[in-house]
Amino acid sequence: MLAHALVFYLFSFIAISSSLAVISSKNTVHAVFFLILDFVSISCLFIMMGAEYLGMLTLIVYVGAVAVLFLFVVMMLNVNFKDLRTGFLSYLPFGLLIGIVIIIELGMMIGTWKYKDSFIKTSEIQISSKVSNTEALGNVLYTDFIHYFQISGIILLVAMIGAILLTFRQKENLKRQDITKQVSRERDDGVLLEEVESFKGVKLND
Amino acid sequence: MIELQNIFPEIFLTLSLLLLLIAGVFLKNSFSLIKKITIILLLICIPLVYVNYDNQILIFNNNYSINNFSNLLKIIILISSAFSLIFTGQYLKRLKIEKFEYMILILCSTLGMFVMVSTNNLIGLYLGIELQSLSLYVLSSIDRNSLKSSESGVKYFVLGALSSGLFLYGCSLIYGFTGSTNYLIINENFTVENIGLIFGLVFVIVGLAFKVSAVPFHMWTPDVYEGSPTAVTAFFALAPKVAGMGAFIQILFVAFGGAFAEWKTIIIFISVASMILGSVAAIGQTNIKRLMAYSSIGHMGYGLAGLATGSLSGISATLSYIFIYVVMNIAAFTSILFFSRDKKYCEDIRDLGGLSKNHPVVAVCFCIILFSLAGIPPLAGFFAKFYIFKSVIESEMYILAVIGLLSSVISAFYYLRIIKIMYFDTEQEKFDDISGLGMKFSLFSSSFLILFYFINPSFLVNITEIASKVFN
Amino acid sequence: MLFDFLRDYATILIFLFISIGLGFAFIIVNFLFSPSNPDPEKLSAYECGFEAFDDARMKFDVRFYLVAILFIIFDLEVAFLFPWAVSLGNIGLLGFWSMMFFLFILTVGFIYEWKKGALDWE
Amino acid sequence: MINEYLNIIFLDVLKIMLLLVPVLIAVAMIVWVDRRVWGLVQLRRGPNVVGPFGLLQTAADALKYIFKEIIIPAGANKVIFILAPVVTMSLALLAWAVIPFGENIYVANINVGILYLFAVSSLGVYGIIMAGWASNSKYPFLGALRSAAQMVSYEVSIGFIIVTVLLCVGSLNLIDIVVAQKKVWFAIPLFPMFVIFFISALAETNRPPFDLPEAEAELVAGYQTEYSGMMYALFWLGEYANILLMCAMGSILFLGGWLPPADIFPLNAIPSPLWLVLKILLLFVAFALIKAIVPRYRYDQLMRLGWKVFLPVSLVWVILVSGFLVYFKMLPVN
Amino acid sequence: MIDISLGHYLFLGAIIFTIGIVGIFLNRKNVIVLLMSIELILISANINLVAFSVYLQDIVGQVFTMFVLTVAAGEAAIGLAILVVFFRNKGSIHVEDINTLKG
Repeated sequence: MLAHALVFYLFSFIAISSSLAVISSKNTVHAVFFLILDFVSISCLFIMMGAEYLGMLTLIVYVGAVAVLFLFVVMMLNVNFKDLRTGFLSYLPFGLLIGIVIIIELGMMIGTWKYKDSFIKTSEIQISSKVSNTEALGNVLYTDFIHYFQISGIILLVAMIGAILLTFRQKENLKRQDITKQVSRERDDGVLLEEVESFKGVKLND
Repeated sequence: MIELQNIFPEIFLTLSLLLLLIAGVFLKNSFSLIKKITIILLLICIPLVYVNYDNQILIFNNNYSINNFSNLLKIIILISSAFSLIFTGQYLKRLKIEKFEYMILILCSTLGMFVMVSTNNLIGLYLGIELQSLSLYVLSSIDRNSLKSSESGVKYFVLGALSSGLFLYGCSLIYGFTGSTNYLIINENFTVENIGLIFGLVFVIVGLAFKVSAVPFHMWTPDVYEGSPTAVTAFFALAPKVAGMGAFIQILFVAFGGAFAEWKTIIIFISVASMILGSVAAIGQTNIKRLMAYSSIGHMGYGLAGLATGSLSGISATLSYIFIYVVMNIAAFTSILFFSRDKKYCEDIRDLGGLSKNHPVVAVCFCIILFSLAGIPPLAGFFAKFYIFKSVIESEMYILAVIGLLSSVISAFYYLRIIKIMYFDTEQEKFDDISGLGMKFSLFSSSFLILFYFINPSFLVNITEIASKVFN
Repeated sequence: MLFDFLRDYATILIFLFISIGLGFAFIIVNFLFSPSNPDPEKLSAYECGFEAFDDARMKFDVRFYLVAILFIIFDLEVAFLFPWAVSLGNIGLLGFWSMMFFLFILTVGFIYEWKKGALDWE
Repeated sequence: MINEYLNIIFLDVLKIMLLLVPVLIAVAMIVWVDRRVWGLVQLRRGPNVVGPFGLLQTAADALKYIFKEIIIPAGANKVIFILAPVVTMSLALLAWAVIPFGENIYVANINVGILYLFAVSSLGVYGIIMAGWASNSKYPFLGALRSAAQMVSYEVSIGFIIVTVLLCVGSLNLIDIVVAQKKVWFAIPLFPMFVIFFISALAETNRPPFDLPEAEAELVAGYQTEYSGMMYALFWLGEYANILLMCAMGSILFLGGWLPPADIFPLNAIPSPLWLVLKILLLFVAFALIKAIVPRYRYDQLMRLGWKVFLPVSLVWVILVSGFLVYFKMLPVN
Repeated sequence: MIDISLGHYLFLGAIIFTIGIVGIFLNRKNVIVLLMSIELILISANINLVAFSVYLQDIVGQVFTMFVLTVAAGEAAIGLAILVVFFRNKGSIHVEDINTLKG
């Protein structure tokens, strides 16, 4: 029990401090690395709750793919960070004020909300050994939520089309290697046999 | 197997979307061909929706509702998408952005709006909103070489992503405190003293208000309308507003039907603020597209006023308001796309000087449209506002009615100013004449509908009456 | 119930601390035993002998960016395939055909990329 | 209360050490095998001077690195520069926690085992990008981005291959995957998938013929150019631990982990961890042979192979295998 | 304190949500940090959803989270595509510079 609480406080401390560092770090690349640390600690929290598939999925999708994309873009647009910081201090009090107001409201909401009977204690969480978390998700995802599944497929399609439409520039005059053409080249279209009388030139007619 | 014939329009759209994508990429410069096919497909889809117009069922274990209300809105969305392609004419070619993906993205966002309008579950609403707005983010920055287009894309993306983040946080709270994301179960488990639920409702209203560009969350509208290409601005002004309003009605009346007292004040505040800002802020505008942005904010304010009454007549008033708003905006944007001088489009009102002398026909049509937007009696615009104020007064919200009347009077000023410029200002040099058949057709048909609406207004009224019966 | 589920993850957590500790231990050992007399020549970036002419973090082709985008989308496709592969036994034909349509949508996207030339790496 | 925790932790640390020390020794031995095979292919003898048959050669190299000077280039930001090798090595070692050496011989048995391996190998990209970016010079920066793009594009086909194996197993747990191969190893029915997995593993760990980003001719030493001393050794150790991990994953997915080829007497008498080690060694010798024989791929051919050949083939195989299993109702229903 | 309950996870989600909102107000300048704050908001909503799903013993929350993951990744992809196009036209990604469309 104690260990569970200690590890929870460790990971939530890392998550909060790294998300604070994301919004306040001077160098954008450092902000991306803190964002990665934040995602890793949140995926560990998911695993601690029992939702292990989602924990691993957050690791693979957010940390493995989205953060790599952020890194590529940040490194590509090497922005000069010095003058990016000027606006920071003037907004600081205003931003902090909003933050405190929202935290108080949400804290009040969570505090005063009456423990509904349908919520269970941590100790009563059943992790059924027969049906794993992934299988439980799989049983529901493709049959009961079939139309949302297809809509998210189309969202991925739109993301693909959008990315290519906006950033892809074709370099026209570029000789590209076409391996199928190279491989399917026969001997006779490479070699030409000609009878040549001596002392007379040969006129190739290709 | 699940009943497929009910969701046949969605399947039809998805398959046509995929086939067009393949056709587009294999045929060389197939832009105009694909545009024609897309317009035909969108128009074919209208009878498909009309076929099962009257049945009233919930499918996908009641997460997806097919009823009069959603079918009516689907037909309006299809009309606005089809027309937003019909009246672009040569616009995309002249701006050298004739990419066939433009049509694919319009089909994707139409599909997203279909899901937004007829879903009965928060997950479906979130996915519908995301599919629609992702395609709109790309459409708004489709003109890669113009700084204004990519700048409007960035602005629209940041604020859109923020609003769907807020919406999602609201959904998670609602899911937590009612135990399910299905509207009907949310309505059952709603208890007033559950503060978390109220927070969730507020965040959801914030997210949706952004999509409908109601006032506190309208900052993106003027800049994005001005920045993105006019054809895309037209699509912005038409279809997403209809879908946003439809989703708003579904959430407020189905999911939170019991919590009318809670969300009544919020909706009143939003609609009043939108009405006032829609009329006051547009006065100083010279760019026609920014002006249309503020006018669409104002019109959405009127629509929300209908919802604020919380009565069935309010809903039917809002539905008829949206239909007439769509017709008016189709006419307005067709004429905006008409003002081009030797292949370059001018957006400044002062360029319209003396339009009546060189293009009398277009000037008359534009005049009708502006009068109708202002709400001058015999035209359709007046009837739209009339239905709204009738339902508002019925539920004794007199302050709202007074503010509505005042703001529509103020807004009349900047519409009439354009008419003054058209008829009395110094004559500018001639515009190129209307090139495409599509532009001619959509201009004349929509202004005809606006002009002769008063012949039998009951046609629209009883359609919207039946549609609003769904919610009692 | 939850705690013996987390038993193995606790071992992995301890493994993480040990391996990070090992990594830093190697570096500290090296730091203790190694001489250090830095001179500007040694510390300059490696340029095969001639002067470095511009800032190291120069901009480069959008190609890398496009690969990262396509990776995200196919990574999500794989993420949706995992629960499907595990639970194909009990979701029957409907589950099978829903995934086939999902794969059809993304294959259309893949064909679109291929024809547009986004996968060519000149 | 506290001492109960203490002996749990002590038990775990013992188990971990029982795994970590052999893995580190194995990495040293593997480097020797690699150089030996490379030498023999070129008809010369590999390292055979230090210790019996040169076995202590890598140990000697490792010791040498302890005394090398640590050079941190001027422009680099120190924190990420030092963090990169530690991240690479600890991720490579961390993945070993889940590998089962026998029915109940393992450090941790989680029921998303294969997904854990997939996640850790997709995190491996960060060590490289950190190193490339932190050393603040053109060669490592370009080399890091190129090897990151290469690892990323081969990750997708490995994902599809894992899905084909899962279709035949029905659970993500590594022990279930191995037990499911009692009748027939998956290398036989899914042989093309095994070949593609092997080649993608080569590309994933930047091994020749896909080691262009760190090839001498092109980018000097890729992301490791600016590193020296123990940090360079850590990269080296992480890389070889990754290669061993890929061999272990290959043998678990396709060659039936700790299962003997046939369940007859002389074979099933040998203890199960030995079988897994033998299979890993077999795969690694194949890695080493390919390093010595196959010429290096150009970068556009390498990306073309990843995106235009492996991805479609493995996607088609997912559809074929699932269609076959659903049609013949051979799905593992638990 | 010792027994971790749903309230702890909700409070963590609320704090990260607030940091995301504050991040958007503070960083008006750098668009990439804006996108990262939006990712923070989305992942705080994910924490809420998974916590509710586990403590309600009902899988719908986790299904919702999977869809949110997909959408967030697609959104990040498109957002950064628009950013790259904007950067190519402009030269820098200062949010203050987005004022050519002064209303």
